[in-house]
Amino acid sequence: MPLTIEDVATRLSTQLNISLSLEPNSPAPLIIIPADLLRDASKFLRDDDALRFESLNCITGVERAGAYEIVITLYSATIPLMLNLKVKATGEDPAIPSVTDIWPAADWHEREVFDMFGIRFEGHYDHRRILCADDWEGFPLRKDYQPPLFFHNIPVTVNVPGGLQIPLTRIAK
Amino acid sequence: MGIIEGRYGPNVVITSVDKLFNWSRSRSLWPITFGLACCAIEMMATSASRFDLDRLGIFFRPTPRQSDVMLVSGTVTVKMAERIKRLYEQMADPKWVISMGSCANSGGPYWEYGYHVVKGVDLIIPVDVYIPGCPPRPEALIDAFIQLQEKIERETIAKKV
Amino acid sequence: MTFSTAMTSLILKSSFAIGVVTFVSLFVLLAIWLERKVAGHMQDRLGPMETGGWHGWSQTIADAIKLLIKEDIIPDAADKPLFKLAPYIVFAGTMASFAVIPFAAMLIGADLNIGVYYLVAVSSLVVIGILMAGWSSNNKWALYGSMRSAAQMVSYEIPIGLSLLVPIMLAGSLSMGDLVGLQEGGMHHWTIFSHLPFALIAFVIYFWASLAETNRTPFDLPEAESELVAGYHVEYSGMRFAMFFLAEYCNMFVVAAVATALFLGGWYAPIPFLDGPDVGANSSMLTQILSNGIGFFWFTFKATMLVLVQMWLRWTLPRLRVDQLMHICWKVFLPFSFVNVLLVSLWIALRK
Amino acid sequence: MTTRDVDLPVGLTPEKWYEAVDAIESVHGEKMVLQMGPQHPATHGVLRLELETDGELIVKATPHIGYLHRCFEKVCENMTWPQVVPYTDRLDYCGSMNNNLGYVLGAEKLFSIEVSERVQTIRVLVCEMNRIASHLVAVGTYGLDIGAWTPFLFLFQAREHILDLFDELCGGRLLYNYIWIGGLSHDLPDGWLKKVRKFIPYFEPRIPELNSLLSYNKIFVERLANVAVIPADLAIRYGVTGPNLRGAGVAWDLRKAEPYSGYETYEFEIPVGRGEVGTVGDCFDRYIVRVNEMVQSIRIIEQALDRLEKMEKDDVQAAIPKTFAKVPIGELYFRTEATKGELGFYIISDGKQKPNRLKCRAPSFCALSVIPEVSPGLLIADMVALIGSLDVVLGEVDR
Repeated sequence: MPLTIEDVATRLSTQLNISLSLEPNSPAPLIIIPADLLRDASKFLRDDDALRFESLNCITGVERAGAYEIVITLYSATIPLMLNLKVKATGEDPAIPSVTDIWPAADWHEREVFDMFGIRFEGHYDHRRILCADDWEGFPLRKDYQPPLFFHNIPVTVNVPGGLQIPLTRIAK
Repeated sequence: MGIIEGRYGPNVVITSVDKLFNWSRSRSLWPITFGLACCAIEMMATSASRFDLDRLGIFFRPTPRQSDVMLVSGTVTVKMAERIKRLYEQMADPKWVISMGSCANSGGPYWEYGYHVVKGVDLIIPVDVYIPGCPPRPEALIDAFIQLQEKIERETIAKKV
Repeated sequence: MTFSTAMTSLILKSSFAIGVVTFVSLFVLLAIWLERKVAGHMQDRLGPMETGGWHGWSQTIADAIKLLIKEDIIPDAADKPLFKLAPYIVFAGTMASFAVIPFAAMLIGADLNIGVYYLVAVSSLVVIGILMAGWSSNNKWALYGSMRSAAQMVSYEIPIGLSLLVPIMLAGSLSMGDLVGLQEGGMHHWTIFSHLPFALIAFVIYFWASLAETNRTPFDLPEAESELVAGYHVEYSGMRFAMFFLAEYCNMFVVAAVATALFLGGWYAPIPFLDGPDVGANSSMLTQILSNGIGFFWFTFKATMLVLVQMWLRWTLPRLRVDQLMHICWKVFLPFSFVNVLLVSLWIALRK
Repeated sequence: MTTRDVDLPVGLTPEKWYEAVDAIESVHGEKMVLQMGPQHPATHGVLRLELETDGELIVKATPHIGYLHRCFEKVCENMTWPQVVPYTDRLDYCGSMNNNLGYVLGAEKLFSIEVSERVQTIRVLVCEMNRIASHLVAVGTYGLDIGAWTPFLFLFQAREHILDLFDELCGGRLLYNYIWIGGLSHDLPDGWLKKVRKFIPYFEPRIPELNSLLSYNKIFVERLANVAVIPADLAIRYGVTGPNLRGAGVAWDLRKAEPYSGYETYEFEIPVGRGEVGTVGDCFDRYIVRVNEMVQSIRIIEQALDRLEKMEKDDVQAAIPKTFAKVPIGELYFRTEATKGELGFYIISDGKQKPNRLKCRAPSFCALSVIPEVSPGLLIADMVALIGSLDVVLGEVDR
């Protein structure tokens, strides 16, 4: 009888000595982990002999009602089970501890989440933008994001709210 | 061509030289090996056996210094824009640009919400031929080359009147 | 020597030189077109078809004119004198080799008594030119290309020299004319077949090493497109690039011509019956022209066939890596060549 | 940082590495920083690598991506559910059908939509054909990277036949927008299955031809054997999936492990790297896995054809929802085996017409992140072999 997500949650809560909540609002349930316990939880999930969540598949940044959270998708081929961990970041300058040293795969995913949402990953060894240009301003996937009108003199936004249109000066031969 | 360009009217020598120059330039368009996105795969397919761009004397050179045509095959992002401009400037005159596909023409499907996409490569460099399509078919690319050849054949070194 | 004979000889020599340059240019035009056609047909396509009507025969002419009238870019950061000089040196080094190529019995620019030695010497000029090009471009890819090229050409000159030593030892002469002259009388007199297996081994080593010398696949590392973009000529445009291009194809012909002269019977036909008429001291002008013309045909035919083999290999084989290239040179070709030379000398000594 | 401090690639013993470093340091080699790309013939698009080299030896490699960042995720938040499908095409533009399928199946699971068996079978058929087309590009351009021109053109010739079939099916040669949420954009044209049937005997001899021309060519093998070894544990730690993971000897294929769209009913094998010519997980293994996968795809295509020929024609658009104005709320991570590996979509629906969030977990993105780990100690030519063997498509790396 393979372990279910509920079993994993129970084990995790005994290990971390807290009560964990499952978010049921989904076809695939999520375990919500407090940010400060993420590293302990991650190490336990990876190293526990019965669990062995050795591969990190994906880190998704999410903005929900102005608050930022990430979803870490893990997979254990031992059970086999796919597990989604939800970690909420709070405050003006959202930050979450990095799990790059636990799963090296997290490296680029974390950089991407930072690039898109501005969630900092504390302890990441190479914390820079990954997709957008290095001197890009703002975090594009935030819901209230307004792209710059020009970037290095290249028009980027064509439709500004309010019906304004940026004229595009095309270079004629 | 600075010495004779634009100094003489369209006399018999100039027009004959024009003919020779334009013939050689239009028959030997070497594009730069430079793929950006989806269209690059169609560009490869066009240079492959079935469509065979080599028939028209077109073969790809890896360095901008030795190429005549820049095929902008795909979405141009603002991060890439400066590189494209630099590549264009590295090419030796005379040089031409073919904008392949909707993305390079205008930003294509990323026109409205693509905050990182340049809305047409002609905001950065001048374009000679535009090919519509997402991605354009190889036939369209070949047609673009033929159009470019026709355009080159109309060029002259004579004085503009 | 009287003044008039000196003049005649000068005129003859200079017209020969002009003839060679014309021949080389024509050959290169043909070879590039041929290369594209061969590649095309090997790859299930046609190659140039549209330019100039019949099978795109004037494709290379269009390319050449276009390159000549293209802007000549000299990068700002380049070492300008060296940058300008490099293509000429490469070109001169290649063209100088033609002086001793024996196209026919009387069609030798200068039948030097140290012909082969001269050839090996001038072909080293090319390395210097390539090094200059790579260094002066002030481009990292060009630098890599030229360094690879220098390492490669310097290394491969040793097996080339050693394998050329075999026909030289067998003939006992360094003069191109003598070397070919000894192979008269049908295929079984050609060095490659008359001294089996030594000359055959020497020929194979020479041919492979010459591919490296001319930077052709599988040894095209100095200009490896997928690794070094375009290698040492990455910054060259227009005419200067055309000269590199020209030199590359000339070089292909030179190595093929040397192989033909030293191993494949030079201007002699495979069967004596197909040779031109014998030329004596008092033969008529017509006989001489006929004889040399037929010799010239056989020589270029054989050399072109070898060039075709080079093309065939290029479009078939992948490229080696630097360390494998060096491995093949120093650990395979070199010992084989040495042993080969040793055996040949033993054989010559025993035969006496 | 000195040369000694770099993380050693697995497969390279410290003694061997130090020996090499000593040899280099004895001539006081200075490091040179080399920018490879974004315009470079071997970077398969617009990847940029910052190589710190000592001579031809790479000490450190840092990939820089984002030169093709097309804001996929932002665009999707502004598109309705069905409108997202064409954008998924443009992720991995070599394997568009598989991207369609990944997103569509995720959305169908979220909305609890069931499609008919025939639609499922057609999806499997077109995805496997697309997998072959994608692998042909991968294998062909890989030959090009190593310096062999001709195989590339031969393989593209074969690929054209698949594209012709797709062209007839949905009007697109490269990007299809064929698989829709709840169905397909078009039913099969009359006589199309017969044409696919005819394609199989044309294509099957191409594989031995490829093997004799390229795969087992001595030079090619020498170039790839023991180069840039990615062992299984490293691959798993870095989230490398698909043919790259199978090349490391792990028989992991989501079509078997978590079957979707009826893949559990097909008979096929998972080709794995066996270290045929060198170490398990070297460039050659990653290459040959792709070649062998094409053979398996042919098997699946044959089985799908057998079933489709027996099936009654039905409405392929029957299950498409009339409206997407109100959809179930929820979020899930759904993954499929795309041509490059595990293609995952994290889909969040808040019940509206447009997705609240759509995250794409691109296989090439993860495969590329392994480069800094394996590249120290490689030559520049090996680096080209490594990038080619990972078969990255920058469209989905940068999204």
